[in-house]
Amino acid sequence: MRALLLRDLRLAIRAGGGFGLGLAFFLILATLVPLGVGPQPDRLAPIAPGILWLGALLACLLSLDRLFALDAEDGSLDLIATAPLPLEAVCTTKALAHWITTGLPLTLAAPALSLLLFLPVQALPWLTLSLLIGTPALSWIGTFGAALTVGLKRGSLLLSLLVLPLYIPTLVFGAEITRRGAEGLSTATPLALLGAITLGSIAALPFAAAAALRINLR
Amino acid sequence: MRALLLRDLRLAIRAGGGFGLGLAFFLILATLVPLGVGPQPDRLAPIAPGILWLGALLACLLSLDRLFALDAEDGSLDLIATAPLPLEAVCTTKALAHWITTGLPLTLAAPALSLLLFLPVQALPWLTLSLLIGTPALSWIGTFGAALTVGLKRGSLLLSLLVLPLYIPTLVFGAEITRRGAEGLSTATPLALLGAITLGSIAALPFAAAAALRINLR
Amino acid sequence: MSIWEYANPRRFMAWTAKVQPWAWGIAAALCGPGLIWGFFFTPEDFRMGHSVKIIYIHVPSAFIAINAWFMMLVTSLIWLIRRHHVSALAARAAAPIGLVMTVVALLTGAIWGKPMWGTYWEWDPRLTSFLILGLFYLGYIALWEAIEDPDQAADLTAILCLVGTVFAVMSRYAAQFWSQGLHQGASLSLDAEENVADVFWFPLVVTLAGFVALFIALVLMRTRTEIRRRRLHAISLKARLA
Amino acid sequence: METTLPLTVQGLGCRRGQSLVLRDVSFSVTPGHALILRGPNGAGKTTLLRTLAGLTPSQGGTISLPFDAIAYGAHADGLKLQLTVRENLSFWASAFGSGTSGVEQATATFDLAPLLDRRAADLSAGQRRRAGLARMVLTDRPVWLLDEPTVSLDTQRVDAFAATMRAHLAAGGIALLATHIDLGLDAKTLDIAQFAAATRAPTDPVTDPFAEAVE
Amino acid sequence: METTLPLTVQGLGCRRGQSLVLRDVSFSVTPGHALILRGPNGAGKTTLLRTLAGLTPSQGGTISLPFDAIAYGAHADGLKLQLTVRENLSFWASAFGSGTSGVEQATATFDLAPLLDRRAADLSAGQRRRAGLARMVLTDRPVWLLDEPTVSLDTQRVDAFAATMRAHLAAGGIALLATHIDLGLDAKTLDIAQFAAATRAPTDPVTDPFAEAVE
Amino acid sequence: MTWLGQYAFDILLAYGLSLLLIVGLIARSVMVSRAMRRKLEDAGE
Ligand code: HEM
Ligand SMILES: Nc1ncnc2c1ncn2[C@@H]1O[C@H](COP(=O)(O)OP(=O)(O)OP(=O)(O)O)[C@@H](O)[C@H]1O
Ligand SMILES: Nc1ncnc2c1ncn2[C@@H]1O[C@H](COP(=O)(O)OP(=O)(O)OP(=O)(O)O)[C@@H](O)[C@H]1O
Ligand SMILES: [Mg+2]
Ligand SMILES: [Mg+2]
Repeated sequence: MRALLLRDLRLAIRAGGGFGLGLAFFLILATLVPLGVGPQPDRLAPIAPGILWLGALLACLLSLDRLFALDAEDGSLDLIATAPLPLEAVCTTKALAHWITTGLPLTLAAPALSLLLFLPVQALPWLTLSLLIGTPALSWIGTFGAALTVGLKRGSLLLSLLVLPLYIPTLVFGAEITRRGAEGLSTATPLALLGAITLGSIAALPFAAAAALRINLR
Repeated sequence: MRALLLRDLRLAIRAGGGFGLGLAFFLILATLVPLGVGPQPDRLAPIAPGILWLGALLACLLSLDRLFALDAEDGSLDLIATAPLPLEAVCTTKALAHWITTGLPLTLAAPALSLLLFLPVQALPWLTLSLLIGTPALSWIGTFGAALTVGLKRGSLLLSLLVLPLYIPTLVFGAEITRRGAEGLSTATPLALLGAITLGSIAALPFAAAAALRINLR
Repeated sequence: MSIWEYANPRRFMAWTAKVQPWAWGIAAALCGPGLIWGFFFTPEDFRMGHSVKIIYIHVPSAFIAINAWFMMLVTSLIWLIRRHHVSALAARAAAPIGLVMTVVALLTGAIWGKPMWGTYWEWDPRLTSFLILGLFYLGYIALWEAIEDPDQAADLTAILCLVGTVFAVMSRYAAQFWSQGLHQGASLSLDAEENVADVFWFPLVVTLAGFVALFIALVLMRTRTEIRRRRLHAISLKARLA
Repeated sequence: METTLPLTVQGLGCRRGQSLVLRDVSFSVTPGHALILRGPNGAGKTTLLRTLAGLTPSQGGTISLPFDAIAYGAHADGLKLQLTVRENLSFWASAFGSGTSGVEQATATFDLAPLLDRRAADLSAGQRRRAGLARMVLTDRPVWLLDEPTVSLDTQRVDAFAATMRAHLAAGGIALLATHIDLGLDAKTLDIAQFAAATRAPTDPVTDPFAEAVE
Repeated sequence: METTLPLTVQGLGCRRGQSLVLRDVSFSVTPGHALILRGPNGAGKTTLLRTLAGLTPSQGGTISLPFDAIAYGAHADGLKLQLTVRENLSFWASAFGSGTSGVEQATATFDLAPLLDRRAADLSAGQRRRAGLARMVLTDRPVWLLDEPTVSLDTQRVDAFAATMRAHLAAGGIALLATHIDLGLDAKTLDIAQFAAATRAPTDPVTDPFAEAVE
Repeated sequence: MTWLGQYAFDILLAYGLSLLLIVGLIARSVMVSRAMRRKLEDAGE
């Protein structure tokens, strides 16, 4: 397992910047939104939590499509499936690697970028906290979606069609935590719900993903 | 050329729905933004033009990464490059196929989706017009970006990093046309500029894309 | 004989051939009079005026849209556990019906919203979770279409249906959490106090039953079509590979 | 890596995609022996190997050995092009638990030492194939299933591969090789064509209820 | 498809990635003849063929024929897996302007008729290879460059391929084949190893301005 | 249509679109069903 994790991380770095690129996409989105929407702070500030969370979501999504596809194309997926690694553990590792290369850097960078969108300062810790708790759910859900679509070439749009609706609860609670944090309201309930989603995803989805992979390998 | 166009369209349909899926992504985005940002019409209406244009942009982007990558992986790009088709024409055809499968359906669907974001009704024709004029630029610019990154596995995030900044002028003018249309102002200047960008992209970028392809094939 | 015998394609074709006309008949017998009664012979509501007539399409279609998904969930589970092909095909057959019903409920709601709330669309939690349900239908149908091997497609879509159900329910609560809505509470509940007046309620129940019959008839017919498609597929495989 | 059991296959049905390709496949290989699968293109060699490796579910029949006694080498090499040969090999070594000693042994066997620090993308076709074959040594499993292992190898490397095979067999291993060319191995051959499923659709009513008329 | 000119290569340098693999490659093939490239794995056969096909720029030297006299068949087949064999072939036929008659001819040559309506994804390795080779017939170009064309082909198909080659040569064509196994063709062989660039870095000051000391 | 009151347009639009969609679904199902049966008969059953 550790070997697979290290291999995936190494590939992410080697192939032109796993870490940097998720971030860069996030940065560009934070820049494009004011350009598309208009630069007024009073227009940007209220939408900042939602946009930042949306950016995290899309940055995750964009790097999902090749999670298993690359391994399937060069035949390593077949070989991994015959190696003495349970597929559930493979899926968990893949999701973890995905989170380390996208979710984690996004979480660390979000406070800096949120300034571009005039997010109130008191919301920053809540933004970071919500991303920290919520992004693992995005990675695990995404791994499930990637496992479903691994057999299909050009599956990336189908993948987003399948995965984005699954992202909705995470997005709603994540943005809600940040918004409440910005307004100084209590964040306990959405935090608990977001945590529950993440824990549930981590516990259950690897099994669904492994089942989907087995079916796709047939 | 016609053969290549037909092949690409056929592949887009065969591989699980080129047409529908770009649209579906657009629809999902129009749904997610209110979920992230909040349901208030007075918050959504002003940002609607920007968000719709951003959605078009991201929907284009998401389908770009495999424009040449699939052909490179299975070796057909090498073979196409040695066939008696000028690479410039190949790039033009690829861009056209991409526009037909994403830009065109987006343009047609945008008015319906704009209702979800409370875009004022008088802005609808302007939204459609700006998308009709602007989306070809997105496809042609995207083809150039795809040609630049074709050699790289996991190039899709790098691709977005390269392409999104190039999309900025199109986005700014497109959103501006729609916003002015919504407010009943004159749209002549941004329309002219957007048209110029599209014409320029169609005229010049295939050459840049072909040059990039040649270098990547080495 | 076990009840599962009816899920054998051949037996299924046999008994549905007999049941199907009845389903259509009942659907017509209930929908027609129900809608006519609702449209022509109900009084004005004191708040909503005649616009209350939209309820006779709106509520049944919303009801079917939700329950079609649950039917798909059940048949998917049957497929995953007992491997009855017809069960998977029934899930596939139901999905487009659910999608159309979702669209109808959304459209009628949107049109009704204009006179009632002054806007076609409002990000009300009930409405939002319905839109999300539509997205789940879309994804489910797209996955079926994208995979060629029917058994593989059945397996993958069944898994998607299971996971999707959990997330659709969570979305529903998330949406409620995220905004307080304008939409009606449950007025068809047994709790008499909230119920709409009887004049509106009787034709509504008739059309509701009619829509259920229509749904059953449609599912039977479409499942039969899917079975024939599979049979054709088996024949062509044989011919192609002989 | 030891097995005292023979690999015995009884009445196996193999399916690929939606068609039954082979039926009633039966053979047995005792430890220390190799079996060479022959058959024209499309006969079903790859299909049989994938079924034995547990990637495709079998359609009836029995396989005497558990899947995790089996190492499978496919048409594709499963190399990550972005990683060096060393990184590729160490990954498989830790996946199969054979550690650095395994990597060293595999490197020596396939003469990979000068290539260890090159990216797999910068190898020629034959060099990649060698790196792919080295994985088999790493697995430390008694039964090797190899699908056209010598594709792209030059004559000298084919001999080296044959020597490796002999060493594997001498250590009590079993090998099944699908190939179209002569490997210079002293082994029995099995013609796959004899098992061809007469009609190619899975028409067995037990497995496909749509095999019979539905109305 | 006719050339009366021989393919003459003079002092060609071939590079792959950043290293010079071959230098001073010189040979000549007259119409009606084939040349078989031999050399151990990694000698540079693929590199030479790619340079001749115009995919990689050459490092000095001359090639007598223009690139568009040349049809290149690589290690990979360039089939679109989602499309049927027929759709794949017709695409290449219209790209090379040889129309439906070309498709029919190619189908007949490689015995593809029963596979025409199958998706390329549902073919076995050898069947894919045949579909890939059929493309060469479609191109209607006089010079064929083939990189290990018979990989995965069974013995009977190798013979059929050799017959096709002979027909191509009889019609005045030229062929360069890189291969490790005997194709049963009556052709000269050229050992590529003799051209190996002694030092593998491009140190020629003309091409690399940093080859000399900078201070 | 005056008896439908001020909401006549909305009501008719709602009924019209919905019936269009539902009848369309039914018609499509029937057509596909017929086509499939015919194809199966052509295939020899
Ligand atoms: C796009 C907009 C709308 C959607 C998606 C929608 C959806 C729904 C749903 C899902 C139900 C519950 C059906 C069931 O549980 O069986 C329902 C019931 C109902 N809706 Fe809507 N609705 C929309 C707009 C409206 C509007 C604008 C009105 C009127 C002002 C309205 C009035 C009602 C009424 C009276 C019921 C029956 C309440 C009940 O018995 O549960 N709806 N709608
Ligand atoms: N996905 C698929 N669906 C249906 N049939 C398939 C599929 N993949 C392969 N086949 C068919 O199954 C048969 C067996 O293929 P297989 O790959 O096992 O042959 P093989 O003996 O390995 O041939 P080769 O020597 O060419 O590699 C072939 O006729 C092939 O066309
Ligand atoms: N991208 C690259 N960068 C640097 N060196 C490379 C690159 N690709 C290949 N090489 C090296 O160039 C040499 C020539 O490779 P080439 O593929 O031409 O060999 P080949 O004769 O075709 O061998 P084979 O018989 O194995 O196919 C090899 O030593 C290879 O390692
Ligand atoms: Mg094979
Ligand atoms: Mg080579």
